[in-house]
Amino acid sequence: MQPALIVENLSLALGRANLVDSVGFSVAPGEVLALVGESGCGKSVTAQAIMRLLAPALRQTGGRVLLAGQDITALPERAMRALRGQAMSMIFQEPQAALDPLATVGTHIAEALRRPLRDVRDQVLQMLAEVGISDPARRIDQYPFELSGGMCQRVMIACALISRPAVLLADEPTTALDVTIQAQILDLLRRLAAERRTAVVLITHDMGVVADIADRVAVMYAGRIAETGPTAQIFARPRHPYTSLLLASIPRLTDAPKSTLAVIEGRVPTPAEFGPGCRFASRCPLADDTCRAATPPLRDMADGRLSACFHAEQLP
Amino acid sequence: MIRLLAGRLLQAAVASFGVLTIVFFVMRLSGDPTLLLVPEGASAEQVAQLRAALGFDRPLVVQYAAYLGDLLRLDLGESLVQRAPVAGIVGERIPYTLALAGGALLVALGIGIPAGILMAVHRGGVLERALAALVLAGQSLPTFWSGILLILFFGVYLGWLPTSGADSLASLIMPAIALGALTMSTFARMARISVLDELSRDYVTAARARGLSVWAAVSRHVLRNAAIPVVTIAALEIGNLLAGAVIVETVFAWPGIGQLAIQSIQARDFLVVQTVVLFVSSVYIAMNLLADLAYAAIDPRIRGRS
Amino acid sequence: MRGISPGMALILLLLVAFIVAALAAPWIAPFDPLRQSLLMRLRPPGTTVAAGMYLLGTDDLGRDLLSRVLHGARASIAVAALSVSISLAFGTLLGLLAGWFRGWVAVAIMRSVDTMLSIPAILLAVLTVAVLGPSFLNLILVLGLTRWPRYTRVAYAQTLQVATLPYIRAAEMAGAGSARILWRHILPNIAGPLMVVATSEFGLMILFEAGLSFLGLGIQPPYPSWGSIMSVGRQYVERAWWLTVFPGACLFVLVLCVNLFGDWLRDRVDPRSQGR
Amino acid sequence: MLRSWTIGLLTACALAGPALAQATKDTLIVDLPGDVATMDPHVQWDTESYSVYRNIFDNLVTRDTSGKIVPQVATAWRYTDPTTIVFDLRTDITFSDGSKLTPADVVFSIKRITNPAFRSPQLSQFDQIIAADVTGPAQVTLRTKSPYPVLLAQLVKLSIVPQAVVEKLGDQAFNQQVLGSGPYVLKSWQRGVASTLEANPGYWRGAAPFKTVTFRAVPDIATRIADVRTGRADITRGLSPDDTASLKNERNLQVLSVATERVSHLFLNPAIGPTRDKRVRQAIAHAIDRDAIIAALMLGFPKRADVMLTEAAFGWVGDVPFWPYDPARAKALVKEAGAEGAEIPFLTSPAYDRRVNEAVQQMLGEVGLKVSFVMVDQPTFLRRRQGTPEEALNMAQGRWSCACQDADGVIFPLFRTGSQWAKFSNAEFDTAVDAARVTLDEKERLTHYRRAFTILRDEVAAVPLFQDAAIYLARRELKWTPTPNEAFFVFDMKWVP
Amino acid sequence: MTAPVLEVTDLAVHFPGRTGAPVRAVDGVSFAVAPGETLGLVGESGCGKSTVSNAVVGLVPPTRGSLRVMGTEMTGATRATKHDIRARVQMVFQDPVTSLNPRMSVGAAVGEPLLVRGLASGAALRARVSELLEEVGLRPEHAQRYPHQFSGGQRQRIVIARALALRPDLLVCDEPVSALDVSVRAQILNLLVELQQRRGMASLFVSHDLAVVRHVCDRVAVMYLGRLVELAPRDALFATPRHPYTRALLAAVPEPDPVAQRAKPRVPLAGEIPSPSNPPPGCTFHTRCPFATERCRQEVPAWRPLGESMVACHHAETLA
Repeated sequence: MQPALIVENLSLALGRANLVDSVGFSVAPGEVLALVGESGCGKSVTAQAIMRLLAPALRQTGGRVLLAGQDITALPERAMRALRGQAMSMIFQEPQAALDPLATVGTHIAEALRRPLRDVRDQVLQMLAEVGISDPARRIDQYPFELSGGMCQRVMIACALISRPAVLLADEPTTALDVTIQAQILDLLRRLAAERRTAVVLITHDMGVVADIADRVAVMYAGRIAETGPTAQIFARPRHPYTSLLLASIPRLTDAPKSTLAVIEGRVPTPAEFGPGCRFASRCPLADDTCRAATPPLRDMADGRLSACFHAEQLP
Repeated sequence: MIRLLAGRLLQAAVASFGVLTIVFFVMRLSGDPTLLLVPEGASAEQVAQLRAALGFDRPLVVQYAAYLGDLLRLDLGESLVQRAPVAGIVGERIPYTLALAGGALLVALGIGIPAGILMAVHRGGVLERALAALVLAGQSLPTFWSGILLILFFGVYLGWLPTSGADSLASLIMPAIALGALTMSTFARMARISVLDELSRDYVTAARARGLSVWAAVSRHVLRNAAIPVVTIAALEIGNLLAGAVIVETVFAWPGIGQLAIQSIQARDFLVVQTVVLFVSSVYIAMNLLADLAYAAIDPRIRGRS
Repeated sequence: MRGISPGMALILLLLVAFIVAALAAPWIAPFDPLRQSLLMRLRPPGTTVAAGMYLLGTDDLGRDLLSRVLHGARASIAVAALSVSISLAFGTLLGLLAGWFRGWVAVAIMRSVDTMLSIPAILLAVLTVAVLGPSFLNLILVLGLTRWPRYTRVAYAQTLQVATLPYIRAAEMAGAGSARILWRHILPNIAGPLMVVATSEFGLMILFEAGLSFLGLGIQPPYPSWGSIMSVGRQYVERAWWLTVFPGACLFVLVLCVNLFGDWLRDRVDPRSQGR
Repeated sequence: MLRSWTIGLLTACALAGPALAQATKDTLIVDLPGDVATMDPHVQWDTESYSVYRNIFDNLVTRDTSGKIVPQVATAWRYTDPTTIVFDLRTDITFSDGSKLTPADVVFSIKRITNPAFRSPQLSQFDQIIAADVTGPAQVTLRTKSPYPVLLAQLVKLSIVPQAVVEKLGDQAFNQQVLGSGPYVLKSWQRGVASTLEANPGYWRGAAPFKTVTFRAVPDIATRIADVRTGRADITRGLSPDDTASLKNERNLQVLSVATERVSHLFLNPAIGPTRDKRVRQAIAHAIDRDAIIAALMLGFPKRADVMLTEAAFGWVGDVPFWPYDPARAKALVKEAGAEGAEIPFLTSPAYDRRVNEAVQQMLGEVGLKVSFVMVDQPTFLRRRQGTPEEALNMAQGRWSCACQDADGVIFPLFRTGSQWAKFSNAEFDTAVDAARVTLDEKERLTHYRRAFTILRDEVAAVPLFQDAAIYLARRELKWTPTPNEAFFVFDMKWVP
Repeated sequence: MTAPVLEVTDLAVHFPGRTGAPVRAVDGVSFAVAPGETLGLVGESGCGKSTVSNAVVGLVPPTRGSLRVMGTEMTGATRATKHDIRARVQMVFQDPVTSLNPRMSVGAAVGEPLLVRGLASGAALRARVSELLEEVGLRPEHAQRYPHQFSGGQRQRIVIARALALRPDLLVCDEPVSALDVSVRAQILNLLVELQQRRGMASLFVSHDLAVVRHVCDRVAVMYLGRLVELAPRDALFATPRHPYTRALLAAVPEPDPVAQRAKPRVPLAGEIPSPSNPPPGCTFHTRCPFATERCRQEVPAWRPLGESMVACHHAETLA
């Protein structure tokens, strides 16, 4: 089946700093791909680059984006506008901030349909019901400040999905929410993506969320993909030292309490500190001179996974 | 909403009372007008006689109490110099002042706000720099100089506009531009800041992710949100436009209350000065109240509060 | 972040040049700015006499305009800088107190701010100058004491905001008293927005002094300020254009630079901290 | 109130139309520096108000262009004793409402202005009059406290108002709708903006030269000049000599000037500080190059003055020359007095010519005296100048006018011991001016004044600088000869094609 | 048993609400922290856990109830007493960016408690600051630098060093790791566990993250809408949660293990948290509780012992 979205060798720069370097992945209809990494790893700007909504200071220096097989990298802005919210949509981390405080729920959703609210009221009400908002007839005329965070995120999802896009980019959609609400939203996303055959790129830093919902995972570190592969395999047997350490550093409900957690020493290099070699080399227990000198390519690990580590085979 | 208004009115009353008191005492500290009124050769007795007749020989506190008493009876008193009711003297100037302030506001809003929005949307571009230089120029020249240059150029050399006075719409143009130029740059800078502020918010990105163009996002979402701080500044500025126009009114012979106030200060015509200041501060306070109401109209969060 | 564009560099350079010129005026001015020569009145720029050249011409009492403009920079900048310092210090102090103690302190202070703001600044200045007389010191006092509410508003809003931050709570728990918290913890962190207000006020004060000069209440003769040179020169706009054009250009460029600098500064301190 | 706002707004906004000035030659538009304070001639008498209401009223007597006191409402007058004077009045004068001007109106006018309850600021000019009575069908008789030689000069400024109208309207309303017997009738008065007068068709001295006259309030001189240049106004006043330099060549304009009855002078305070020493005062007199100030700064417009009075006033003497310009002598005197580098505080206000002050400062600096200015606004200036010697400081500029054109109105208040202006005290001077005050004989008075001026010169109580010039700018076609008393008597103007 | 470091009895904190009704942020909470013990306080946003921690350190005044630190009553104490007690209780905040004054050097920040209380100055102060920095894994020369020169994890270490300066008896940690990245989080958790063990200091650990709480705490209290619903030793709570809310919370935590996570029964809690200015009658959890009965809607459940736990649920027995 043709992937709904393909990103190839995407590179982004801020001034001279190489913020995102040759990032590539693809998502099939109905599939959830988790783009996971710590803050500053470039996962959010990647999503913005796909939508072509980069801040003016950022610029795309290479690569292309294919939406349903069509290269949209060079599309004029007008054509991009036609795609945004129609063929591909996006939801955000802070649902309350992502809604205009002075516009009603209905206005937002109708805007995604590009029609006045009075023309599409029924359709909007139906969508609100579908994203699990009780009493849609009342909620449709309310303002964001009258809704809870969870409800705002449901409204955002309604906005994003009402035009039945092929691709949904979800940028940390549950980070700002409480765990019980997070569970609700994740369930909702999973259900709608499956029903509507929407390809979802889920950007998150939470390995728990990834384990819960993602079909496949792409782990990012300092602007590059560290490894990609099916969720179960990544968690069971990481093929990159970063993934491995990351998983080991998370306290789990099954660990021994007060045990010493694995630690990734040091800190993420800033774009100004990026050297010629592997960007994880400075913190990696396996790093040697090769790692510091050359950029490890993404290699096929034969089990449907790719890893950007010279020493992938040495991992247990 | 009602409670908010009531609270504001109470604050306004306190502020007005403060204004009255400050102006009353500062004016009295500056001496009384008796010597200005008498002929130069008047003797000490003659001066004292007139001073007593005008009531300036009483203790300050007594004069203050008398003034407050008159005010409570809504009696603004009679001008010492013009021998006419102060209400009329100030009242006759108010239409001119409002016309000038209105014209200046039109200039300031009409140019300043669009310029500010353009500057924000084109941040870092050539257009922003050009507009910045333009709007800041308005705030970088002393009016008494730019005013006479305007008069000489448009009035004398080109002969397009009347050189002075307040007898036609044409004569409003130059003073309104000269006065509006100052406020224009304030508006432009404020509009730029608040639009920039709003543009950096998530809902703008979200709106663009729904397929809105930058301008559509600005016009549908940003402007209303950005209007709130601009409304505040506009309300503050109107007070300045009313009586801060002293120099513009002097240069263009525009008979507004600013000119009246300065002349009355120089003539120590106390009641006129006090009434002008009272009027200006009332308008200022009223404008702030209006701004509060405007927020409520714009912002459902405030409207929702009881 | 720390980068300074070439345009900004030029502006900063000009600002420094103005300050240096003002400070060095007694040494770099070619003539005594007060020395009259009734026979050399209103000579155009470039007029040469035995003592040297009147590079910018002479004024209506035959004094060298260049020297007067240089000394005028001193007066104009000093008035603006000193009056801004006074109102900045006074306004900030009141704003800090109102924002920190809240309650009736805030009510009292913020109501006086309302009162002061509702009297047009120019009228208040003219009134106070009428009482005190227009000396250099009084001018600074009057400007300083009528403009403080602007700083108080900003300082108050900022203090309210900063006071809720955890590091203030940490200082409280450390046992620091109000004075220490205000001075060491709050003031340094609200200084940015206050400096933005101060820069725009600086430009305004230069114009304000000029306006008062026009009304006869500015820096007093024979000492020059840009405003007083211009308000005299205004009478000669057509006959001796240099009298207004040179000080006017200086004033324009300085105020423009200060304002551009202020805008730049404003963009660097959090824009969200403004006007709310 | 609301209605007047609306009307004002309409006038301000809606009357977009051609400038009024060039309409017809039936009109005259005058730009004055300010608006009329009161139309009621018995209240304010500032130059602006006087310029306007002067055209609406007739006075008991007036001055011709040469300054001589001549009949107007009165046809003749005679002293019956040194304190009683009888006036015969014209009987053919009517007010503009058609009623006759009667002796009762004259008496009413005098009583009105001298009534303390009326609080007229002009009271002190008329308070020597203790009685006014109708003594015949066309006759009134005035009595003064003591022999009062300046009475006629003061009466030049007394406008005759219609008793019936004033009593009917009340003072406040009369001020709004004044009515007199003069050549013009008040048509409209927009406070702060303009007042418009219309010719009085039945004026007893003949037809007025313009159908309508508009006086506009334009505070800024640069703007007033622009108005006349563009024809928006026909005449304006208050130019400085420098203003005329670039206007003299304009073909459509003319600069008119006249020496006024004001003497610009420097007051010296003999009661305090370094100026207590007569040698320092003399040094100041010698140090000031009055001719240079007049020629270079004032472009020759004013006339040098040697005594504190102008030729236009009674009491002027031409044979008391002032100390000549002699900086060497001045330096020597300063040295002799041990006052080198002495600080001389100089009180001034924006009303006085800054350039003259600064020139004086430099001239005194050259002989070793350091002048420092103390600038205050005009009300404060007047208060301090009339206050204690310490408040009045060592020096100040003055431009005195009593508008009575008599030495008594000038040097008596300025220098007579006991006057609040005087910081100077000289018994011999006091005797001379006191005597002149109560003598009706002109020759005798002149002798007293010659004595007084000689004392003032010798004691250097003041440095007379020059007789001020009043400078007007008018359209070329306007014919008018300005008078020393700075009056704007429109009746004397006319258009010449 | 030794006297508790902190004893909270029937604590209530109400704030004035916009609409008139007070916001009952904390409404009758009782617990104690024993010396050397770490008590976890978990709950979702708005449940009042942060208000409890702020009340404990004296940043918000209690509306009702008692707070005893080392046996001394805090509510109604004199200024001087409060000043002294405050030295015994220090706090670590959630956001390492805003918990340090950006215009103050690290050394000045860490040394401030000692300086203003007159406990050290000059060279002694510098030495003490160096010691504290080393104790939290920083270098003494870091004292000269300013907060912006540090990463989030390092800043949190500085905040901890400052909190330790007065050698407090109780350390209140309000969400100390939730603003940190995953890999840094482990470093800070290790540091906190290490400090507990080395110093034997008691702490109150406030967090919304059950896995983190389980990792560092000895006992755990669960809050919902201003009240405690369960308080139990760590292992008991995680093994046999007695309150339906505790159970739901545990179920909602996504495990970073796809196999385990996907095998979990999915019983997401329906609905939203009610407003604390208008809490439901009876058991405040009844609006979302799958086991709620009529009794729950009427009657406030008592705070009672059950096995090793304290619980506030009418049906706690039937759940197990």
